[in-house]
Amino acid sequence: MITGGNIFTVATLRAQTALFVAVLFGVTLYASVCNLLLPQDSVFYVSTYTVTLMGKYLCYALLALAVDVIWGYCGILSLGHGAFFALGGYVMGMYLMRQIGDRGVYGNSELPDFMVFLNWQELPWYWCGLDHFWLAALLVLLVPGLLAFGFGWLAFRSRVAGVYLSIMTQALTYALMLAFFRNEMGFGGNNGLTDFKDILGFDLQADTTRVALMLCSALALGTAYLASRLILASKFGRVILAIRDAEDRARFLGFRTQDYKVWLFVYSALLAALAGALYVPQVGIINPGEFSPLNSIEVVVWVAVGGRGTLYGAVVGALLVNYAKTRFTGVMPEAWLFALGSLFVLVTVCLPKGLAGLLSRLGSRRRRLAAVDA
Amino acid sequence: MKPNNWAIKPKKLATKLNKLASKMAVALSSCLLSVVVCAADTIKVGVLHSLSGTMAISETTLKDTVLMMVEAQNKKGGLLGKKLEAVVVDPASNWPLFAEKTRELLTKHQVDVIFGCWTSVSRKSVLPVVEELNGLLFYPVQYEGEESSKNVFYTGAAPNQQAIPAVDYLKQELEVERWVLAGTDYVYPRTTNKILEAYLKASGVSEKDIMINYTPFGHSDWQSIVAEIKKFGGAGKKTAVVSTINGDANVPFYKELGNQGIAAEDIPVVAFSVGEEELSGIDTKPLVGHLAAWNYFQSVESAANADFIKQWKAYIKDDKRVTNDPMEATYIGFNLWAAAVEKAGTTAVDTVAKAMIGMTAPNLTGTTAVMNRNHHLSKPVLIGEIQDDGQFEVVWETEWVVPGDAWSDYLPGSRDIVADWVAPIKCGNFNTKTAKCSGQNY
Amino acid sequence: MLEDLRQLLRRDQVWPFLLEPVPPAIDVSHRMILYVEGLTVSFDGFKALNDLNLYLEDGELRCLIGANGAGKTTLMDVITGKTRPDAGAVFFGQTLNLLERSEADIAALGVGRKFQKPSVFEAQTVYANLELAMKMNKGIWPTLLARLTPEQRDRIDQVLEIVGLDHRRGLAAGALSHGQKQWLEIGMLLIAEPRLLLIDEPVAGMTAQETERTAQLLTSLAGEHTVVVVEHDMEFVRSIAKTVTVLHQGAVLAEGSMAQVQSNPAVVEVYLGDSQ
Amino acid sequence: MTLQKRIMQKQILQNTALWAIVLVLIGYVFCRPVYGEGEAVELPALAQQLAGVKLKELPNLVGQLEVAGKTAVVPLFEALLNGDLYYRKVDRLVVIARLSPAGDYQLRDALLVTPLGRAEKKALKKIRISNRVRSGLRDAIARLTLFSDDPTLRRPAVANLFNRLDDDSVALLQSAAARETDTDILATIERALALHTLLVSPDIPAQLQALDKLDGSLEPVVRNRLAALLESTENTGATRDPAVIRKAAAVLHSIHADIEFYEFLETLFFGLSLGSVLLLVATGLAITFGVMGVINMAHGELIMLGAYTTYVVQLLMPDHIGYSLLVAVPAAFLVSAATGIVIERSVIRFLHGRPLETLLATFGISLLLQQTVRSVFSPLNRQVESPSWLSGSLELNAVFSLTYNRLYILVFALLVFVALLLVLKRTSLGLQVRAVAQNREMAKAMGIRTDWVDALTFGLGSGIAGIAGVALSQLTNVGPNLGQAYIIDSFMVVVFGGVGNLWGTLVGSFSLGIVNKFLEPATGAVLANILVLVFIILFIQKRPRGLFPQRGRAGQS
Repeated sequence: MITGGNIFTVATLRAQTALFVAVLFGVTLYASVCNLLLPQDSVFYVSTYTVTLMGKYLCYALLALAVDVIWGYCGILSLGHGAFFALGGYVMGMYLMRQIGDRGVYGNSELPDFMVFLNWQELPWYWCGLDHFWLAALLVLLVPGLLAFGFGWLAFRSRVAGVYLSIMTQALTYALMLAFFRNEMGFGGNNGLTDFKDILGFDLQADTTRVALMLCSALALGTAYLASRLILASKFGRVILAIRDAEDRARFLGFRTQDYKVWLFVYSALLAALAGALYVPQVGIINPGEFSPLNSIEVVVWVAVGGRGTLYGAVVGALLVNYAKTRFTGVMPEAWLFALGSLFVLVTVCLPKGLAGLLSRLGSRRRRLAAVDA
Repeated sequence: MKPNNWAIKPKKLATKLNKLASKMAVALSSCLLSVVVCAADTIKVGVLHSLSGTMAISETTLKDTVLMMVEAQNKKGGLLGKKLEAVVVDPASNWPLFAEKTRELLTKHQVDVIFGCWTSVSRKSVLPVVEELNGLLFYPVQYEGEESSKNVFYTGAAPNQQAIPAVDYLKQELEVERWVLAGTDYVYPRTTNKILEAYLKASGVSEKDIMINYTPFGHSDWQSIVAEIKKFGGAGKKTAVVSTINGDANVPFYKELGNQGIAAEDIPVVAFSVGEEELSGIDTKPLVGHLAAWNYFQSVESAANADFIKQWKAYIKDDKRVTNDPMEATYIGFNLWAAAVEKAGTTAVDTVAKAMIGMTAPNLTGTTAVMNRNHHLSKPVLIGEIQDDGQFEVVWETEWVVPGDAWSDYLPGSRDIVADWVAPIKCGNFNTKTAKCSGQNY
Repeated sequence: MLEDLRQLLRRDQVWPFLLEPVPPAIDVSHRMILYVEGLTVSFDGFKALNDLNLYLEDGELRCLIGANGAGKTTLMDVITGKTRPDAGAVFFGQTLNLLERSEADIAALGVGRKFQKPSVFEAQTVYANLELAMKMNKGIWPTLLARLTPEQRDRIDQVLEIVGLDHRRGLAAGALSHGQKQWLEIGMLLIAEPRLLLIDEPVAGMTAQETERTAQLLTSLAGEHTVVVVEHDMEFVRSIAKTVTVLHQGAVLAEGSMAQVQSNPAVVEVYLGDSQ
Repeated sequence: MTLQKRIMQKQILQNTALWAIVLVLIGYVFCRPVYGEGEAVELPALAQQLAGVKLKELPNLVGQLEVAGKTAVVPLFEALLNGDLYYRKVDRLVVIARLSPAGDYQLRDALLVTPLGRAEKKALKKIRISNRVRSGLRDAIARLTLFSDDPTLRRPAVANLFNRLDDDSVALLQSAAARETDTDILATIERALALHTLLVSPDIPAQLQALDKLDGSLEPVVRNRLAALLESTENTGATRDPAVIRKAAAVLHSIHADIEFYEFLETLFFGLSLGSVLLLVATGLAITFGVMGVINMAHGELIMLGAYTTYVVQLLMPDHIGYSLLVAVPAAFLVSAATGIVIERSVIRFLHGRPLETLLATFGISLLLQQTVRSVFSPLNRQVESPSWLSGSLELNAVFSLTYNRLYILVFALLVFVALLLVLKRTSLGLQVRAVAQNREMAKAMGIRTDWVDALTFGLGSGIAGIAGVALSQLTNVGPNLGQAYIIDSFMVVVFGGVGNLWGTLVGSFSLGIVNKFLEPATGAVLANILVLVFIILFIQKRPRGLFPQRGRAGQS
């Protein structure tokens, strides 16, 4: 076993993808049906709380997928993917803010509440047009995409790589965090954007909207999974792996590796932005805390736990760690941090391929044993 | 791997872990055991304070205060013949998590009341959920105002219960003419300073005698700013600093003040976020003489306060622990709620909320707190000078209790807005000019 | 910074990544394929190359020898675009200035390089390695949509046979032996169909038998391709070289046939100076 | 003493309530011989009134005490000012009490300062004071010490009077000038008198002469009075000789020019000081990251451990706060270094050559360390005291002073840096460290125990982080989050300066510090911070290996 996860036969990959999609939609559809159709006292009833939680986890999973695509497959460790996630979220948040209209506490149809009480006279230019959903949806992808392109173009062209790149991405998200904390920026400062009412005319508090948003997240995750699978299985994907393992060699074979990296980075940033945009209406708030470098590092850990270099590993890692977090922070907050810390150390030292690596190792051993038996 | 595990299975595990945790965390022990033991027919009190992350420093104390109050109430026989049961969750200083945990408390645990939040952003995050699910939240920290929700009772100070009296004191007693408004860049200082700026200008202070400065959270290098304050204060008029600097940034700020030779007699600093608990982690020698404005100080001499301090020290089993203003706000909030439940004879949110208005409870400084129609309290305002033992010496106090004002009269946007939760208005943001209750769709 | 931005926004140019790369023709009308003139490279004051001149005829097989630090690898770095020289010129054919181009461009022009340490994509199969190296449009979109044509499959099979890795095609490259990796790398060069091959220490770590096969392969390549071999193994050099260039302290010390070089007094002094 | 002096200088205004008392007192002091013979009989009785006095009445009582006791009450006033004045609950006797090492209080008579035995804390009640009293006490002490033999007492007294210049204080200053021997103090008195002349004298040549004397005087009061003088002639057309006006304007202009120059120096010092903090926190990282290639995200927590070590050291030696830091420096080094070695041996050595993995693992370790500290020391900040030699500032003139703690930290950072350079350049450990950094395999072949060298290198870097923690404990909070605030900054410095190059770290930290501080007045602290970060991000695109890259083939691989 040289480097697991890459030399799968086409058949196993297909089976894996099919299983993933089946499980994903099976579970989410089941939860939706049980939430909407069953009475509350039914044994099978799934509470709205659970549905919202699932929606949130699915967004996290999509974010983890984004990180895995560049880290696991191209070896670019971004410690700043939270920035793209948050930017996507902010654009969506701005759209939702505009949807409030005159239902804010001051009844001002022109300005969001936080601008009214800080004496803003008019809407800053960058808020214009965001009351149109499609423009907002476009900007959700465009803003983080352009940032990723600009940053990637500069960084990869001048061959900033490895650790340096990681630290620069961290600086990027840190700088953005500081910037968004400033109230002068017009993004609500520390409080961020909150108190959303509805999306596309649907009440955000309604169970149906919540279920729909959760299903949208599942759809986004499923689509992103398939798209990533296709991209990585193409020759483009093999070039990406080649760049991860021996960039110089790839370059001397005539590949402009920087271009490959930029586009993969942009693709990954778009996934992260999409996750952010879906996340915000479900949790109901977006604030500069999402830019915190710590958050981005945590995402990397989800991927590491699940197993980088396998798409399903990233998703499983995100779901598992977040589920554990929800369970344990309530019960024993102190022990949780100890557990999380140890998880980091143990996974990197003992399980460099994460749970997915463990599974495939077990799997291959079983196959070997089976072969011996036969 | 069966991902649907997360939705259904680990009930047993959770119970086990609950038991384990209750053994581990000494402070939680009695209450969490009661979570496990008492299955039915209790009144559930949700506690929504961060126990980890950056806000844990401040909020853990409030969690303990609520638990202490619950324990004391149970010793008195509970409420309506039922025992109280505290449900503690940890939103981990993560704002979206506050909303999620609120939903958990209200739907999964079905708590009757929530005591929680510290930062404004956490309250803003929780607000839509509490309103959607019609919960009841008691918010115990001084804040920027500009809010009044049907489902929230604000037991901390509004700006007119802290900032404006403090400025009045400086003007009248210390004859301050030049003002530095220094704050951390977030909504509370921004709003407070906007209010103060308007207030000062209205009372004839000219633009050039006001200096406003904002710094990021946790700012640690204060050299330039203190030098600027020193220069600003050297212009021949009595100068004071009104500080809304938050938490961790205060220590380096005061240290720098001391080292650059700015003593409290020259340029006094009056702070709204520095209390006994914050001082307990500081070498207070360089701070002696600087001021703070609160509705409560531990050093206030009253029978109720003495009892409270004794009860707290016994509960927390540490003689060195101090009490502070948000703890008093929690104390008042809890007692008001308990009284309202007794009066209403039920824990149903709407009935209790109605009973809350006009409810009175003794506060710890010897007067009586009243819950007003705008869901804010009437409280006395005290100005204290920092002493070298980390306590405050009260140098000034208002003669009467000051009613909290949800909507500031000094901000153009909120000048015409009032909050009144009694019929016929029944609205948190009623515009007196247009006679409309804007925004909120109740 | 600003200049970069200006370059980025120039109206008269299409952004390079949108451009269909068309390899320009190589003008070898004067029989020379590579001109290296006055090349100087210094690292922190140490001159790795010092006013070096080198001319390669189209289709020849040239061996570069020289002690450690003589500048052999640095020379290759400059030709392939990895290192920028302080002074000098490198032309590919009559017209193509290599110093203006990036590594990828130079590779696309038809300059292939094998590293001192075998460098293959260890996580991918032997077959995939060759597929990646195959001569084709290496832009983003073409790569994303690429499918192997039957001709290309045949070509890969052919190369697999030449380098003797036919039965290893499905194996991860990382599982190959050291010698096999060297061969795979040479195979990757072959399939890219370069005009000029720069081969750094091809027989290091090979058995005598393997070395012999490598020698055969390299000699057979000459003619159609121009081959430059850097090697320490003098036996090997003698067995393949028609012309040998000796580098010393970043400059050409001697050039000629193996016999001529060996009898050159300057070379003798440098190589044997101490023992005399 | 300098503290007092500075405080005096700053006292420009005084509240009017006190003014009345001050005037009476000055008149009193002036009319009577200063070293009077009449010992007031009522003094002990007056002092006794301090027991249980109301805050409102305290200023009045202080005034009476000053009149009655004169220099005899200085110790009592100082005790009151420092919060050392108590009264015994049993007999309401006013005493000066100091905490003794045994935990109880050593009592002294409030006036005679003779020992009175000991008492438990419970038996005493503190006499509390407010700002108003404090300020009155300072003034009184100044007046009482104006004619003292000790120039360090006279200096603040003069400055105090300079700031509240009027006929009475001028008279007092004139009499002081007659007997003053210290040239420095004399010059200050003369400037004060010149200012007075300028403002009140009708004689134009005298005014011009006074202006000559005031040229280059940096006291804020001179600046303010001159500005007021110019403004009043402009606005009200008050009659002043044009020559005087012109000259006054010129003098004010030159004073402003001087001040601008000193402000520039001050900003430079602030920048250097910020740079020295960055240098301290980044040096350790420059070793672990630069030399070993380990991305140590737990670096901040090692700094935090150093700060907590300082706290523990102070707990262990509460009576020797002055020396505690000297003990804390080696202790913090050892604690952090030991922790670092444990981390290296238990985790990092398994991750050799995988820098990104070290990043993740050490991040986990940082969480563990933080939570451990939270469990052991509580999540609250801990109180670390500043020894007296670290507080206050070195006053170079009225507008330019350097705070001692920053000054010492600057020197300390440079010392640490030099020591580290010496260790790396001159010792065999340093040689081995450099050898392993350059070529691990070769070093191993030469018989260097590379794993041992790795552990020691990591320990060295960690130990320096611990030392940085000692310095930071003097500047900021000592709490579990201490380290996180510095980790990104230190990475920026190392990357900006060039990994593997200590000089780069030095230049990087000072230039970032200075740039930050010069930006700050124009942009505000937050924006300055953001701009510096953006600058670094762009800079790294231009020079991916920092200011001082390692060159050659080794650097490129």
